[in-house]
Amino acid sequence: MWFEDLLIQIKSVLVLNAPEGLRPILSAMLSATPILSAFGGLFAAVTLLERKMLGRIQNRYGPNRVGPFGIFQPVADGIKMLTKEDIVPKTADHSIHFLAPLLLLLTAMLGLSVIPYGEKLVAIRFEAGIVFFFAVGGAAELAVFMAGWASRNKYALLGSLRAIAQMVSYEIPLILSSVCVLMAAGTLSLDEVAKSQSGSMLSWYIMTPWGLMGCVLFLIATLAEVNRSPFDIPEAESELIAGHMTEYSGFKYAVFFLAEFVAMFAMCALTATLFLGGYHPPLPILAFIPGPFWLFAKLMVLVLLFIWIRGTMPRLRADQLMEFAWKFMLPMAVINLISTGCWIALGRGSLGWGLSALINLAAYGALSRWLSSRPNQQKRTYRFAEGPMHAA
Amino acid sequence: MTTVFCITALTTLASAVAAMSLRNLVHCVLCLTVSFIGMAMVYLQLSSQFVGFAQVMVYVGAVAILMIFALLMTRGGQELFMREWRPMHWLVGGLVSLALLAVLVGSILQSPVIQNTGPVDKVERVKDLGQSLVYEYLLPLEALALLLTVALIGAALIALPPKQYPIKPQPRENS
Amino acid sequence: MNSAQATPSSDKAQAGPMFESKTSDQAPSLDGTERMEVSMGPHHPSTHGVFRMDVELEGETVVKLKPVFGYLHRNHEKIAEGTSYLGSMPYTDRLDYFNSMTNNWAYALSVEKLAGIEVPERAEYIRVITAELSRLQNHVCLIGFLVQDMGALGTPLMYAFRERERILDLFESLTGARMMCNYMRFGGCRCDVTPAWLRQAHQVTEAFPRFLDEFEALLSENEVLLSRSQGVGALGQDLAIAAGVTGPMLRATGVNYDLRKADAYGIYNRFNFRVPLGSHGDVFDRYMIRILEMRESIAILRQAIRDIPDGDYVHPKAKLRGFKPPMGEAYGRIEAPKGELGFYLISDGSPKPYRFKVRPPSFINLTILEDMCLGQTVADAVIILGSVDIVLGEVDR
Amino acid sequence: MIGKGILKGMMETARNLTGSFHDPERLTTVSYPEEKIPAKENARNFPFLVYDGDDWESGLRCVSCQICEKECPPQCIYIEKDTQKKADFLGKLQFQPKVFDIDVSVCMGCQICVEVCPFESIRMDRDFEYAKSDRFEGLLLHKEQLAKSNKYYHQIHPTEATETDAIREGKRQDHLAKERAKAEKLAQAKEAASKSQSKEPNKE
Repeated sequence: MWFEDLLIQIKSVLVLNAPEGLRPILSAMLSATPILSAFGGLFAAVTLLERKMLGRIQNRYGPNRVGPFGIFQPVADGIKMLTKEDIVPKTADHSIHFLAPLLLLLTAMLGLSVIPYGEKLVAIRFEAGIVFFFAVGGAAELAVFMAGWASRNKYALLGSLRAIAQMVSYEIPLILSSVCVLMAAGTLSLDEVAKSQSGSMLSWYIMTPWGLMGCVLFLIATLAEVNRSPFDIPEAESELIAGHMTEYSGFKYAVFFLAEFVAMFAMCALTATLFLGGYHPPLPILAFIPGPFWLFAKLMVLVLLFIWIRGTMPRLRADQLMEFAWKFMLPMAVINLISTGCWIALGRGSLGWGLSALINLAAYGALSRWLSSRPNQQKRTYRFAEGPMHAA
Repeated sequence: MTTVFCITALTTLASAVAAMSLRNLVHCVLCLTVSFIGMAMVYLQLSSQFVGFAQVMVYVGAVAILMIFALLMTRGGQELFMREWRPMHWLVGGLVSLALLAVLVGSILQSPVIQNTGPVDKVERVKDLGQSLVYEYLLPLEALALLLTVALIGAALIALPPKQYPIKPQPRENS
Repeated sequence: MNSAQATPSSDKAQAGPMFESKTSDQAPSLDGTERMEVSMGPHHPSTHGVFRMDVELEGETVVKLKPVFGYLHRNHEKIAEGTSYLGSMPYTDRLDYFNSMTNNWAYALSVEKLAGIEVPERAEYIRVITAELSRLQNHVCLIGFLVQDMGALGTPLMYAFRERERILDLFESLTGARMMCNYMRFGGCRCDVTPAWLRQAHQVTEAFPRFLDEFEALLSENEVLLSRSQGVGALGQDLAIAAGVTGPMLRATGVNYDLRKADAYGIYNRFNFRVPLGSHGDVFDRYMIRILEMRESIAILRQAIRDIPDGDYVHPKAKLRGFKPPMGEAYGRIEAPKGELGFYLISDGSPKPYRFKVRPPSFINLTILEDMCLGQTVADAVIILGSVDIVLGEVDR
Repeated sequence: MIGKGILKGMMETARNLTGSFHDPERLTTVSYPEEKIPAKENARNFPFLVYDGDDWESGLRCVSCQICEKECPPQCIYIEKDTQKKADFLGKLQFQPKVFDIDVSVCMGCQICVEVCPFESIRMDRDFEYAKSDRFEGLLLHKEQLAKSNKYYHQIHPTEATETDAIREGKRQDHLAKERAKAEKLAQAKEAASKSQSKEPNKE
């Protein structure tokens, strides 16, 4: 509490000392600056962390040349990106080529504005906050398309079309799996959702069967939405070089990178808010540590999970990705809605808990059985040659 | 309030005009998207958050993308087919747009909103919206849902792959 | 700069369609979509070197694929005809630079056939040990590259390289070089193995199964890998035999053909090992056959290291300088990790071969790339190419 | 159950992630310029010329027989004979190379020159840090850069160098024995001659 009050005090002092006409703008800027700078710093830290952790997963050191343990690597990267030549293909559509990374970054950053960082720390308190979040997230598809189309490159165009198809398909399970939380919380406002999970860890939604399933589905859809492995098909480097970013260089490329990471942070923050209790500490005793810390801690856990997944998995094929969205994610999300409904209808008690778990388990079992009976999921046995060789 | 409204309205109108007159069809779609966003801003200024966001989500996130896909999948995304002057086209087009305008103006004039000239003071609640959808307008909602489901099934049917992809190895040229 | 622009489309800033229809002479496809030509390579991240695939796509489906190679051609055969028999030995290292040991062996074998040189028993054992070690590192790296092509960000590849490193260390401490070993000589090997080296080789061999288990835990059951590789790039037995495909690619289709058994060159008939066979001939079978082959290689290595006798490591009368085989011809072939590697030599009695011909397994296995890729997507074409196991040094020679 | 294989794989990467911190078997990387893997004794890279003693010019073992030049597959060795002969370690008069160049940008380190050299004078170095800014002159090594002492040879390849020394010692012994035999023969012949003519004291 004290931390949030302190921030609010500082802001009000600053705003009240400003001339009348500037106050709204100053207030908005004072809300936006800490968020943007915090996530900007986090971006730098996570690029390093990702490379370090991937290195360790692959039994390497990762970057360790710039500064002690390579901690100045992001700075070096930034300088490199800034000083690189900005190459725009001659045939490219220059204005759109220029606007695309900016639009992408804008949509990614707008999503951060509705996340509750503390009980009183919400940049914009929308009643339909989550709808806002998904609405601006939807605009990212347009930016990706602009990038791919304006580059006038086949790989870029293919990559952007794949990206759009993937984002549109996974938005459905993404939204559906978040709807179960909205049903339980009875609101579309994210700070209300966070508030409804106050108390200890046990009151987080992930502690319910539907919440767990919803969280898993949401995370998988998030991976697809932010083009992370194993759904990084739009940027599949073994097929499409770098997808829609193929023709970008220098700072614009860095902006794409930044936008991708910020989108990932935003999605992770949303996951934390929806399923992991947002800014609430896992135990009430720990409430003396301010809320933003908890939110960022949960966000980091999810980011580390993403990096871990990235270090493990091969990439799906585009059609298999769609298949997975429509044949597993969507039915599972819909069943999860039913199971949430049962949980709510049965008074949110242990009975509802059991029934919900049962429904989810049965559905998961049936779906995975069906999926693993497909011809490309077979467990094969191999024979060893007996008898004479094939004649040469 | 009024300056903000003027800016949004001007942007919306300008981009709408651009959407009709630009030569590059992809540019047209992008301008159309800007005007969609402008419309959403107008909704927001009318204190109707949910509708505004839904507008962005549906029109920017889905409709614009749909148009882009349609554009790219058909041939000649760049070609201009109104180079020639075709009076019949203009006549029919003008008639249709006049009729549409008449319908819109008529319905606006009849609606009770027109009496309410002052600024909107009642903040729309998402809950109210949901309740009115489920209680008051249940039948249209269900009909709409059915329509969309049919559309979805139809789309899936169209997209079903043919039983066997008819590709045969073509005769090699060099061997 | 980018190969996507390799097709000479006269894109003006505003006018002109983005994708010119290059196939207007062909009948329009069934669903009326336009075909697109993409030139993948030679500077494409997934082509394993300077190799190009001119792919014609319908949507994402490959309808035509033309492999283009020769970017790394360096006249290997002609150079060999201009240099002494011994002088070609280091050049064979550079054919399939993953397996210089087996390349050396195949060349040495054909020269020994040509000149009728006996190989001492100990040298045969050393040859088997080094060849099977290079089979291990070739297969494990190939799988790493294959999964890398599927998009696994190099993690399996790094593990593969970690293990390969141990084998390369062995090669280095034996021959002095890690990859370009230049180790075999006509009638034996260049230098003897020490007991310490054999102990180290034994350690590496014994540690390998554990690594393979870990590797398989990472990959073999991964649903993503299964769905990417099962049923992809299937190759039929008849086509495989007709095209002269050899090695794991052929055995993945179920054809029982392994030169180690069929020819029993060297002393392979002394070892007890099995030949794994697939039944689908798809990418997953090729992956699994290689895993199983590695396990059999470990069995061979164990027996060879246990049984290696004392004796000469090279035939005492083998000549280094002034080597002149009698007139005649010979074809020596071995089961290299990638397939049948053969050297065909004609001698006119001079110190230089009159004709020197290589039968490179990766080149011949590559010829049926189009047949495997038709009807698959681009992403599949990439991993099918990866599963063929090519090294451009050998393809282009 | 779908997802089981993926979880198994993730456990595997987690094991490697933690293992890279405590298990030297897993973290095999070294930070190269500061930390180097000790070179293998047999490691070879480019050839060098061995000289005995302290003075490289007089101790050079090479007698410019040009066998390596002929046998080198990529033909990266260039030798010019000197016009004057010098005594080698056996006391025989031999030519020394006036020019001995190896173009290491062409050399592929195959070791064939070492194998064919009858005078144990060319051997493989294991220094690999040859990066130069001038790829033509900088990578063309001359006699003075190639000449390295036998001590250095012992340092990098102790076993092989000892073997080489033994061979040379054997050669010297052979030579001495031959000389002695020759001298004896000569002496005998002389003795026989002197027996028949007159008696003169034997001179060695």
